[in-house]
Amino acid sequence: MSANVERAVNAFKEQIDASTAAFFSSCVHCGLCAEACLFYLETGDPKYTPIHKLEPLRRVWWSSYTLFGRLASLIGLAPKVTDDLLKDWKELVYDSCSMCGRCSMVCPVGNDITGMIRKEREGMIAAGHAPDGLKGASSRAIKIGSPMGVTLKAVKAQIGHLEADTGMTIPVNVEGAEYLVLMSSMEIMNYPEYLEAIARIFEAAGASWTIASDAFEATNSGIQIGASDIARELVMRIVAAAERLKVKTVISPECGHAYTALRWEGPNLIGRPFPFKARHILEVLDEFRADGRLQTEGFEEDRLTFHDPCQIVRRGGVIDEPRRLIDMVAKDFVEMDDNGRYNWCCGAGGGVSAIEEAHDLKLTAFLKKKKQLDAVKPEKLMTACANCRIQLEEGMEETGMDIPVIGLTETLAEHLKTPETAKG
Amino acid sequence: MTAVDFLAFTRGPLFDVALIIFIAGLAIRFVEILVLGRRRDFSEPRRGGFGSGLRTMFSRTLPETGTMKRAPTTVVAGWVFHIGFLVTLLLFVPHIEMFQAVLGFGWPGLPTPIIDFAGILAMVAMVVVLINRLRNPVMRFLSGFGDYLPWLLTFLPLITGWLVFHRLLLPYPAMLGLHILSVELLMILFPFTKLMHTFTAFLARYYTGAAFGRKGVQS
Amino acid sequence: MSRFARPHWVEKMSSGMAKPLIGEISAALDTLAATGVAGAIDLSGLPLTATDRAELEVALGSGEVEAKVTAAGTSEIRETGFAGVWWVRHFDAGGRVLAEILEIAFVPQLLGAQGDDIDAAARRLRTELARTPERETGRETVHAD
Amino acid sequence: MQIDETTPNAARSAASGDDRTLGALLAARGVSRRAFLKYSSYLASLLALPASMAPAMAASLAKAQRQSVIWLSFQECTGCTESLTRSLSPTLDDLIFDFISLDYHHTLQAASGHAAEEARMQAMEAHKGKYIVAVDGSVPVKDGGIYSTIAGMSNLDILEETTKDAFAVVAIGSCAAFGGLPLADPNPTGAVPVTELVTDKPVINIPGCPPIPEAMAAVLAHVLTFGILPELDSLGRPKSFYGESVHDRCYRRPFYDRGEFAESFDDEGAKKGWCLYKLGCKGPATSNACATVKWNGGTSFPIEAGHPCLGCSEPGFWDMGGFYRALSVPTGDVARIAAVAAGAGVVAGAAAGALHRATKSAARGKHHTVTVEELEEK
Repeated sequence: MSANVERAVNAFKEQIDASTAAFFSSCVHCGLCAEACLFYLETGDPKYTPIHKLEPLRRVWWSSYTLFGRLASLIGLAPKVTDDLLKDWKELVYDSCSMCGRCSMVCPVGNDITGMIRKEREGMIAAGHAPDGLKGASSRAIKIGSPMGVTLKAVKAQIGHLEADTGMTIPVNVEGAEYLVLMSSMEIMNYPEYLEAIARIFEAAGASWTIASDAFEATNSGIQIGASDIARELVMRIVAAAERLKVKTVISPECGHAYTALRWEGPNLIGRPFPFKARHILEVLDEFRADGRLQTEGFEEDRLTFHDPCQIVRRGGVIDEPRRLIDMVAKDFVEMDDNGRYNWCCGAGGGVSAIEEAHDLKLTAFLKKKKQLDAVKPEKLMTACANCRIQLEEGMEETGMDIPVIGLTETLAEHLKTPETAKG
Repeated sequence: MTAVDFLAFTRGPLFDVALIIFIAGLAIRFVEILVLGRRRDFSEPRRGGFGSGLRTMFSRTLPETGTMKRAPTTVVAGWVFHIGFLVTLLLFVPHIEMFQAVLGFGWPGLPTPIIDFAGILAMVAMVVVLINRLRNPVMRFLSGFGDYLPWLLTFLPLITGWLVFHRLLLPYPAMLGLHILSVELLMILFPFTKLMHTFTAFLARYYTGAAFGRKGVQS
Repeated sequence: MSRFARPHWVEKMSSGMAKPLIGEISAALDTLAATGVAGAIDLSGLPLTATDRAELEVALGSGEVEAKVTAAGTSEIRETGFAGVWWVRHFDAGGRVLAEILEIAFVPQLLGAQGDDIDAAARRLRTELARTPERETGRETVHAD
Repeated sequence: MQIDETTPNAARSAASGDDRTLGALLAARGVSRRAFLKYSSYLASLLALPASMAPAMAASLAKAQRQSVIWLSFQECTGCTESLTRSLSPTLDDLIFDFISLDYHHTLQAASGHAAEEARMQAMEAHKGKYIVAVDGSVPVKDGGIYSTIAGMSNLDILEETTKDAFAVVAIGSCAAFGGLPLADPNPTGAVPVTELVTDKPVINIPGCPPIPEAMAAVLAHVLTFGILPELDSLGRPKSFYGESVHDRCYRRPFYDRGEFAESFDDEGAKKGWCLYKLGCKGPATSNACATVKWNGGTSFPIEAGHPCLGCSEPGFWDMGGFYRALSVPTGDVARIAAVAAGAGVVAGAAAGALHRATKSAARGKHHTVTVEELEEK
């Protein structure tokens, strides 16, 4: 066994727990997970069947964590994990899985297949069998502070532009602020309107907030590549900043996996509960709405639909909040056929967008979303994840569609009641 | 060995052996899963996972509508098989007598024509399931010995049971002996095959239901 | 009347067996008419319900001959509405049906005197004639032979 | 050939070379040919022969000679003989004894001691190759067969000697056919059924405890009429009597199908005549004609009297796990076995689990931190 394989097997052994064992014990090869996977549905290739992507992990479970498997491996009957196997599975584990969790929702025996993919990636990366794109992103995240290489300098430049344009002050490193606002690299680079929207809404709501100069980045490449060691370091930066600035709530931005990384994995990565709340921006905005601190005027006249970002909705639990917020600003809102917890992924989540080799595959996977869009024919497509947004735009461009994609937070900011009208 | 000797053997010593392997095997596999444990979850839950877990243990029995549309054969045949099989297994009076002997308690049964019908449904569904497995690209791709063996192990008790009930092919004692033998084969191999899902699926559903539930997602 | 004792509600059901039976009788009757070869159908071996039996009786009707044979219990012989079709019931001394047979014949076997019985009778009669007037029982007479 | 007052009728007629036909003999007994024909109809019906064969059967029987039968009683209770001598309805009950010349039967014959054994030897000599040996009771073979002897001869030796020149052997009752009670666990006498000992002659089994008398009569009539044995099943039983299960012909069968069962001997279900399956009825696994021919001149049969079928005409019925245990219920002490297996399984599972946990801890101990530096290298 090569050192790589040994590390992979060791990582698999660390990851497998009672739930993994129950899942593998229960699979009957019914194939229904394939019917929930857009990579299979759009390619028709059975190798993309979700449960099949877990073969390496399954082998370690069987030979190490079942009595009968242990006995079988003693006499050499248990199939082994090899370096070739891991190499072959790289595409299945990374390129063709956006960790959207739809398979986990439909599996009749209740297997959380996506959760197991997350575990399997720990072993894949331990053996080095991860896509270069994700390795690079992780490296930049650790060394520069952002997977896209966005530096503090770039953030400051954006803040400067914003302050100059709007006359507002963007709080940075303000101790005692209620909210610590995080951003994703994409928002800093491609969608500066997010930060402006936050500034305006929070001002209108009278909420104190701040950005941390040493923890502005919300994304977590460690989660995507499956390296808890890296993910922990990245989460720790946010936790350290939040604790230093004594904020009550840390807000994850319009980004899918960042929310999972912070809210659901974060405390477990650092091994203790957070002393602050971790919330998604939509949750905070919905609280503002409920408290009457978020008031809007006017409506989007266009026929509008909402693309649910998987990590926020299905795997995050923020399902009703976006809909209540959309109702504030949209008159002609139409749901796509499968929505909410049963939505279809854009095709580029879970790190797929950062994998160059997966470029064609993710655009094929987008066809699922295209069919959904073709069915409701919206004039505008709203979402709440920068990564989804880029994939949707790229996918539509490739397939000759022309539907503007907008973010929910910025749309709310556009319809924000001006202070004058709010008072009146 | 006469048919009656054979029947006495299958009702006697062989059943004892099969029962030991079945029960001990089940216990081993169940306990070794539970003992493996899970790490404490430090994340702040949106709501308790326990109730959601319990709910998912049952809710996953019904398919999501999209799955039903995309894979109707798998869903419907699977459903019909499970219902037919469980009715036959659990509500046929002679079977209940057997359960009573092992468990110490019984329950009311159904008239035999209903059991007969349920058994036929289960068998027809099993044939459909098998054809589906051979034709569906995903299922064919996933399937191996570990999938076809349990099919056979499940089908044999159904067909032999039906033949006993209708007194076909062989005299009653011989056929009943074969039926019991086929059940014993099923029991003996049960803990070593995917047939374990009969019990672990509820554990799996609980874990997933609880994990989704604490995030606020009903699964 | 059947050997197959069942709850009364089963007896109330028709199994539809009467119809094929009548077909069988019809074929046997054709054979009898064409070749003179007699046939018989053993009803006691068939699981007829009371309703089946009633259907059969209604379908066959009754004919001109009714006879009672007293030999080892009684036997009841009735011609049905179809000449040549005889309904024969053998009872034991206790009145239980031993056998129930539909005979398709010119004369039912049991009705005709049997050759050996005739021989014995002839011998007995001769002896009677040759003897003194005292009458004795048949059995003893034969023994004396 | 000595004939004295102690020689039984049958033996006397055999010894005296009575070669009258059955027809003549019956006529002498005042049985008319009509009665004989009627009896044949009944036998034909019992044997499931075509009804049209009855006259031919009667004619054939009438011409036949009485069949010499040597009846050997071994490890038995005489219940079979009792059953046979109570056979049929009053006017027909003697007929079976008129069919045969019972040349030896140590319970029924008047002769005893040497005279009795003499009769057996005479019949064997006179009807060499033609006589039928009827056996009731099983044969003990353990310890040289000392557990049952007659006139100083072991059953085994008598059987061997008597069957040597027989035409066929009829094993009457479950003891002779399958070993019966003597063979039941722990079988202290090493009892074996006749079929295991007689391999060079045809053996007909007429099992039951006791067997249905009509079966015996009908089988003999078949042999006399056709000169051959009736069709037998795989256990050597005449198919006409043992072709169907008691359950198939049981009047309580509809209750079984409707799922209506007596739960105890005195509950409402028992009073209503519901199915006795749960009370251990072996009807479904028992091939016999009880439900159709019935007993005591067609009066009733055990299930009709409210008792489950014991399966007495099947091999090993004593050792089928209890008369009152339902057929589908395993015969072992399954509740205890299950409890012990569960306990052992939990312990083994916990041990395996502990092993798995140790493996997992070891894996955690060997955790090799993933760093970006190494990612850049790989």
